[in-house]
Amino acid sequence: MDLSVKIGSLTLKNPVMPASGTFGYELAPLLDINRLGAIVPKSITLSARGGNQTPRICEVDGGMINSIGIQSKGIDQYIAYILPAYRHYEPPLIASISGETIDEFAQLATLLDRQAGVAALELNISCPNLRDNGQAFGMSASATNQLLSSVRQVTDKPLIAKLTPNVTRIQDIADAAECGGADALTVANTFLAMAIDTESRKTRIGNIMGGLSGAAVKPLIVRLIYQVHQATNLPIIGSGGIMNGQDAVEMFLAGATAVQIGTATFVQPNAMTTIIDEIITYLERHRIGAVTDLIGRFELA
Amino acid sequence: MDLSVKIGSLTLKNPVMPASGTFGYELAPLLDINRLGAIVPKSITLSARGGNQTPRICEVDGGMINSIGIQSKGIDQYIAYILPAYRHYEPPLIASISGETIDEFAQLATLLDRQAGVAALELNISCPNLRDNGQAFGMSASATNQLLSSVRQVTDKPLIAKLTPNVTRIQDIADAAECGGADALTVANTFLAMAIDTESRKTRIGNIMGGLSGAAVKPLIVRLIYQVHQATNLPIIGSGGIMNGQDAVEMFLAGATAVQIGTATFVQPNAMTTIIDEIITYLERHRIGAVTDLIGRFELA
Amino acid sequence: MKTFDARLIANYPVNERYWQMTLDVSARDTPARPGQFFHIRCGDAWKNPLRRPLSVYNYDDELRQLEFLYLIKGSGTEQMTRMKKGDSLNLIGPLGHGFTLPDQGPLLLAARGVGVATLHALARQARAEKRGVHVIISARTPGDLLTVEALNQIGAVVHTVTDQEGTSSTASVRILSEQLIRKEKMAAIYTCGSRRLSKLVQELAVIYHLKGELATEAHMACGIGDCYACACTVCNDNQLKTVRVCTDGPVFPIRQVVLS
Amino acid sequence: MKTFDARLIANYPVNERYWQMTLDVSARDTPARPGQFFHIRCGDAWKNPLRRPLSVYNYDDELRQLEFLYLIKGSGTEQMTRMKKGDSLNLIGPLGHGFTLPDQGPLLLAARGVGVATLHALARQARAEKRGVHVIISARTPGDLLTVEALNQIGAVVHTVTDQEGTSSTASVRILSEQLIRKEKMAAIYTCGSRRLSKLVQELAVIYHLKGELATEAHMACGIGDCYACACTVCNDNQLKTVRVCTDGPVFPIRQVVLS
Ligand SMILES: Cc1cc2nc3c(=O)[nH]c(=O)nc-3n(C[C@H](O)[C@H](O)[C@H](O)COP(=O)(O)OP(=O)(O)OC[C@H]3O[C@@H](n4cnc5c(N)ncnc54)[C@H](O)[C@@H]3O)c2cc1C
Ligand SMILES: Cc1cc2nc3c(=O)[nH]c(=O)nc-3n(C[C@H](O)[C@H](O)[C@H](O)COP(=O)(O)OP(=O)(O)OC[C@H]3O[C@@H](n4cnc5c(N)ncnc54)[C@H](O)[C@@H]3O)c2cc1C
Ligand SMILES: Cc1cc2nc3c(=O)[nH]c(=O)nc-3n(C[C@H](O)[C@H](O)[C@H](O)COP(=O)(O)O)c2cc1C
Ligand SMILES: Cc1cc2nc3c(=O)[nH]c(=O)nc-3n(C[C@H](O)[C@H](O)[C@H](O)COP(=O)(O)O)c2cc1C
Ligand code: FES
Ligand code: FES
Repeated sequence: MDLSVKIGSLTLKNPVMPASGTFGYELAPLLDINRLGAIVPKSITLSARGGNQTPRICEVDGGMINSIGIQSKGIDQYIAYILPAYRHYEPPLIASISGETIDEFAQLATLLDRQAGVAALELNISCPNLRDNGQAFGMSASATNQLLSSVRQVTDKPLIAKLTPNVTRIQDIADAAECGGADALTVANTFLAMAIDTESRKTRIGNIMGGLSGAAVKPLIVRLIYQVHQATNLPIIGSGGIMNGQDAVEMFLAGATAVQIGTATFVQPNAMTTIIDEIITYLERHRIGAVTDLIGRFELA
Repeated sequence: MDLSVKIGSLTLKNPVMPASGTFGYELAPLLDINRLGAIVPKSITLSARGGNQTPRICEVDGGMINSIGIQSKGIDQYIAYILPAYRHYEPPLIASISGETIDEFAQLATLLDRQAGVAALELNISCPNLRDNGQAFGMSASATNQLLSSVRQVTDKPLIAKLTPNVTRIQDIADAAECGGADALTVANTFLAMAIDTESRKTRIGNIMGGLSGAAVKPLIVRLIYQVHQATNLPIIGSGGIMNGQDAVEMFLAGATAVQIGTATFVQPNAMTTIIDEIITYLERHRIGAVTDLIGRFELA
Repeated sequence: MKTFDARLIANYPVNERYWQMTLDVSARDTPARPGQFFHIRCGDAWKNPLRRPLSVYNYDDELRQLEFLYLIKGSGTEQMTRMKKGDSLNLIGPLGHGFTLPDQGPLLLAARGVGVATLHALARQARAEKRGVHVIISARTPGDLLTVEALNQIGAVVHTVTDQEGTSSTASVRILSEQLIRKEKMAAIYTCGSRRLSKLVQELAVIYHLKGELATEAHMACGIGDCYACACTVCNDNQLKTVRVCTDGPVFPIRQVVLS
Repeated sequence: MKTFDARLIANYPVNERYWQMTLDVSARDTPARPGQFFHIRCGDAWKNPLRRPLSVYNYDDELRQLEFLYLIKGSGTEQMTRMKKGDSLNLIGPLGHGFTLPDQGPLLLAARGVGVATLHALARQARAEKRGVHVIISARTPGDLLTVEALNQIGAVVHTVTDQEGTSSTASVRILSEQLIRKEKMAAIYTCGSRRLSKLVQELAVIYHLKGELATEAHMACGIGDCYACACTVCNDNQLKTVRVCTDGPVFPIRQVVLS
């Protein structure tokens, strides 16, 4: 049974990792972190940020809306305290970075390029909670291309572009990221969403809109993975709505090489290791030797 | 208690109507059709079409994916048999039309302009199941503008543009439709989606992708309504994920003037009249005299 | 056709994969005919927003009880097994066109899998009208054979064939069927549940000039003819036509059915 | 802190809007302290994907039983009322920082609404240590006053004020509190459940140089410090700082709390 997958030059022992913003070393008492394919801490920004107004989350049927807005103590503190905290864990660490300008992304990459504890960079070009009204770099093919090209110049570490699902043609953005030098693509960040409490007539998120995650988005993410897989040769990390091993397998079949788990960890802190176990059971039951044999291998109904 | 709303020059006695493709006179034994705000039959095309491969629907958590693909007997048969079948019902009939070219839309509008039984036209510029890989006119602002302008020239009936949610900035499409001469906007059609059965490894829809509807999409639709309401002055018909009166109220608060109900009718055939009752109860409980007093009236958390 | 709640009287497994459910439908007024179906809400609207179509397995006009025989296939039917006596189930129905009988003469029924649920109702009606009824039941193993006793009890002659015993090949079933058609002077032939059987029955109906009908299946949303989810292609007077299984079927003349 | 299943021993309404639940937590090893909370899975993962935070109402070290007192607020707590004896509930905890006691001296507790659930545990601990405990309970109506008997039973002195009787205004509660602080020589003051009360307690703590603590609430996702959903602003050494209610709180020194 071979669970290993390659994300650019990086080999992961299995295809399951946390989604940025939903994971921290605080999980250690509740989850065997060493079993993960990779570690992905919360997105980091150049300087400290306070995050958005509260309430920052609300529950909706089949998922949640968040508008955390990247609360961060800045890159210096990240290098000084966050990276060392993960040093004694086995899985490689993928650092998610988030800038307000292309230059900030490049600066962040420059600083992290020197860090041995960073195996790859995930570029969060898709956060719906940072700029005005849910705008993101990942909504423009040219901005995406420029951003990737700039970051590519300052580091040789594998670059993973985290795409936004809030676009007309994700294929164009995927293509722009590939041309810009991305080694892999995360598909995708959260869907811009909104909820209003009808009794109080107030928005349920302080920032009005936020990002929808959780089971409700799975059929949309499966479609986006399929579209991106058709458009590029890059490995895809599927993210959005995976609650169990079957959901992960569905994403492999659609074209994903690995998966990220977010909301499911809030439901059950050890969701990721359960999902790894369920993937193994699936492969055994179907007598499939390697998880990579699943990638893109669906048939027509 | 005033439930009436205006969609362009058309006044509806209440804001609840069916979503095209989920309603037919076959419902008559199960639903009091005369209580509806309007009647919206299945989208009609110029010539007969066979629709897509089966399976055409599948169930997903919190909703369903459909790829019916506008099965239609063509406009002549629609005028000869479908319109007369609704003649003895009180609610005004909104004809949903769907063309493969802008010219087809104009031809359809020309033919229906002469029909007294048609109170307004809904332009389905957003069907994800008609053209290759989910493409639709509503994905381009310029195509939307051209299409609306062409149809506007051939009819004075109220024009409702049914937008697609599968775009980067729906505000731009809404604006293009308004400039082209739309009197109202339906927000929105289904979300392009996909599902794979992990046991058989087959797609669960014959056409690979289809449109997601049902409760799962509600937080996305509420956001889209809010964005469109900010961008235009046109009345908005909210559609997507309404399962009860509270969901309808949430859409009014986000900016909708009326709502369309689809998937909920499959769950319970009389869902629409139940929703009307629940809206009335809500208005009574909150001592609000008119449903129009809810439109866009949310407050910040 | 109406929407109504029915109280559950019994719900139990008949073997590993099949369950049987009995409902009190005294609130309903139109009796259900063999081949018709009900569209059932079988879980909460979140996990299972769509209804599930189930054929009438048995409708008892006197007791006003409706029975389903169902296979645990996915989450919807799995939910159904959790329901207990006293629970109520929401149904729409009866829906669709049922089987039609020839004016006279005995009937040959050929069913596989859950197809017996649908044909069982037909066998009952025909026996109530004192027709001769032979039923060929095909299954993977002898343990999978369903409703054999019930059919025997009402006086139908049951012929079982199984993959395990090597008696269920098309060739074997053809020999058996032809013997029965000739010996019993069958007036009509009906089938449900297997594409292979359907093809055979279609051929036999043509060759032996029998009235023939097939009960079809399709994924459904509305169940009442509005949504075109359940489309299938039939061939009528040499013209291909797309029809709705829920309202134009689910029973179709076997000659019209297009089997790929 | 761990994730574990606990078996439900009892679950019943204490009045129209409040319920009390007792769990067998003998599987757990760390005792829960007053002010700490558990993060509870209270429905199916579809309708209620997020856990709900509930304070320890009572933790019985000997019986190894954990109690919650909860308000039916929305769908999650509504689901909780459906649970029956023998059902099991998945919890993460104990979480967060609880209350701290002064070295000696009596305590004044001021609670409104569901805040009494949180302060009740503190009163119990203080009484177990033989401290003097006075509790001001504020509510809309006398019928809404909670846990008065339980508090009396453990020897806490309860003072009830209600909107209906006109005794719950900030001015009245201030007079009552100041009398108690002076007469009983209070060493510390604690509050939970109302912004108005919190402001008052903050003022009193400053004026009378009392140790003061506040238990806060915030919408939570992870409950363990990973997601920053529960952020709130505190003021420490004249510096505004964003902290996490779940791990840096939920109990904060009242002087640090920024009340708008
Ligand atoms: C007219 C008609 C009569 C039927 N009568 C019976 C019967 O008497 N007994 C019985 O066991 N089964 C019968 N079936 C099949 C039965 O409807 C399906 O097995 C059932 O819907 C599966 O639901 P599920 O949730 O268990 O499976 P899932 O696979 O979880 O279902 C997912 C979706 O696919 C649809 N679906 C899956 N399989 C089928 C199928 N074979 N036919 C139609 N839709 C399907 C479901 O309705 C649902 O919408 C009948 C089908 C039709 C069309
Ligand atoms: C540390 C802490 C301790 C608490 N202790 C208690 C207690 O002992 N007894 C009690 O009755 N209540 C307590 N609460 C409040 C309780 O968590 C909420 O009332 C509950 O989560 C509401 O859930 P619901 O599904 O009924 O309401 P909904 O409104 O349906 O909940 C929707 C979402 O909003 C969140 N939410 C809603 N109201 C609150 C709130 N006031 N605080 C935090 N999140 C909220 C829910 O957790 C959920 O994520 C405590 C809250 C915190 C933060
Ligand atoms: C509370 C929360 C915080 C998040 N923060 C980040 C973030 O900092 N950076 C990022 O790239 N994605 C962030 N995301 C998005 C997740 O990484 C993930 O893409 C998304 O939640 C979809 O996966 P899921 O359905 O498994 O949760 C966040 C999501 C949640 C729910
Ligand atoms: C089975 C089905 C068929 C549909 N057919 C059409 C159609 O012909 N024209 C159209 O504009 N929208 C069509 N739609 C979209 C609906 O009108 C509606 O916009 C969508 O279902 C979202 O609403 P809901 O969540 O209430 O179902 C169809 C939807 C479904 C589920
Ligand atoms: S299921 Fe809707 S038309 Fe048959
Ligand atoms: S709830 Fe996640 S950090 Fe507090």
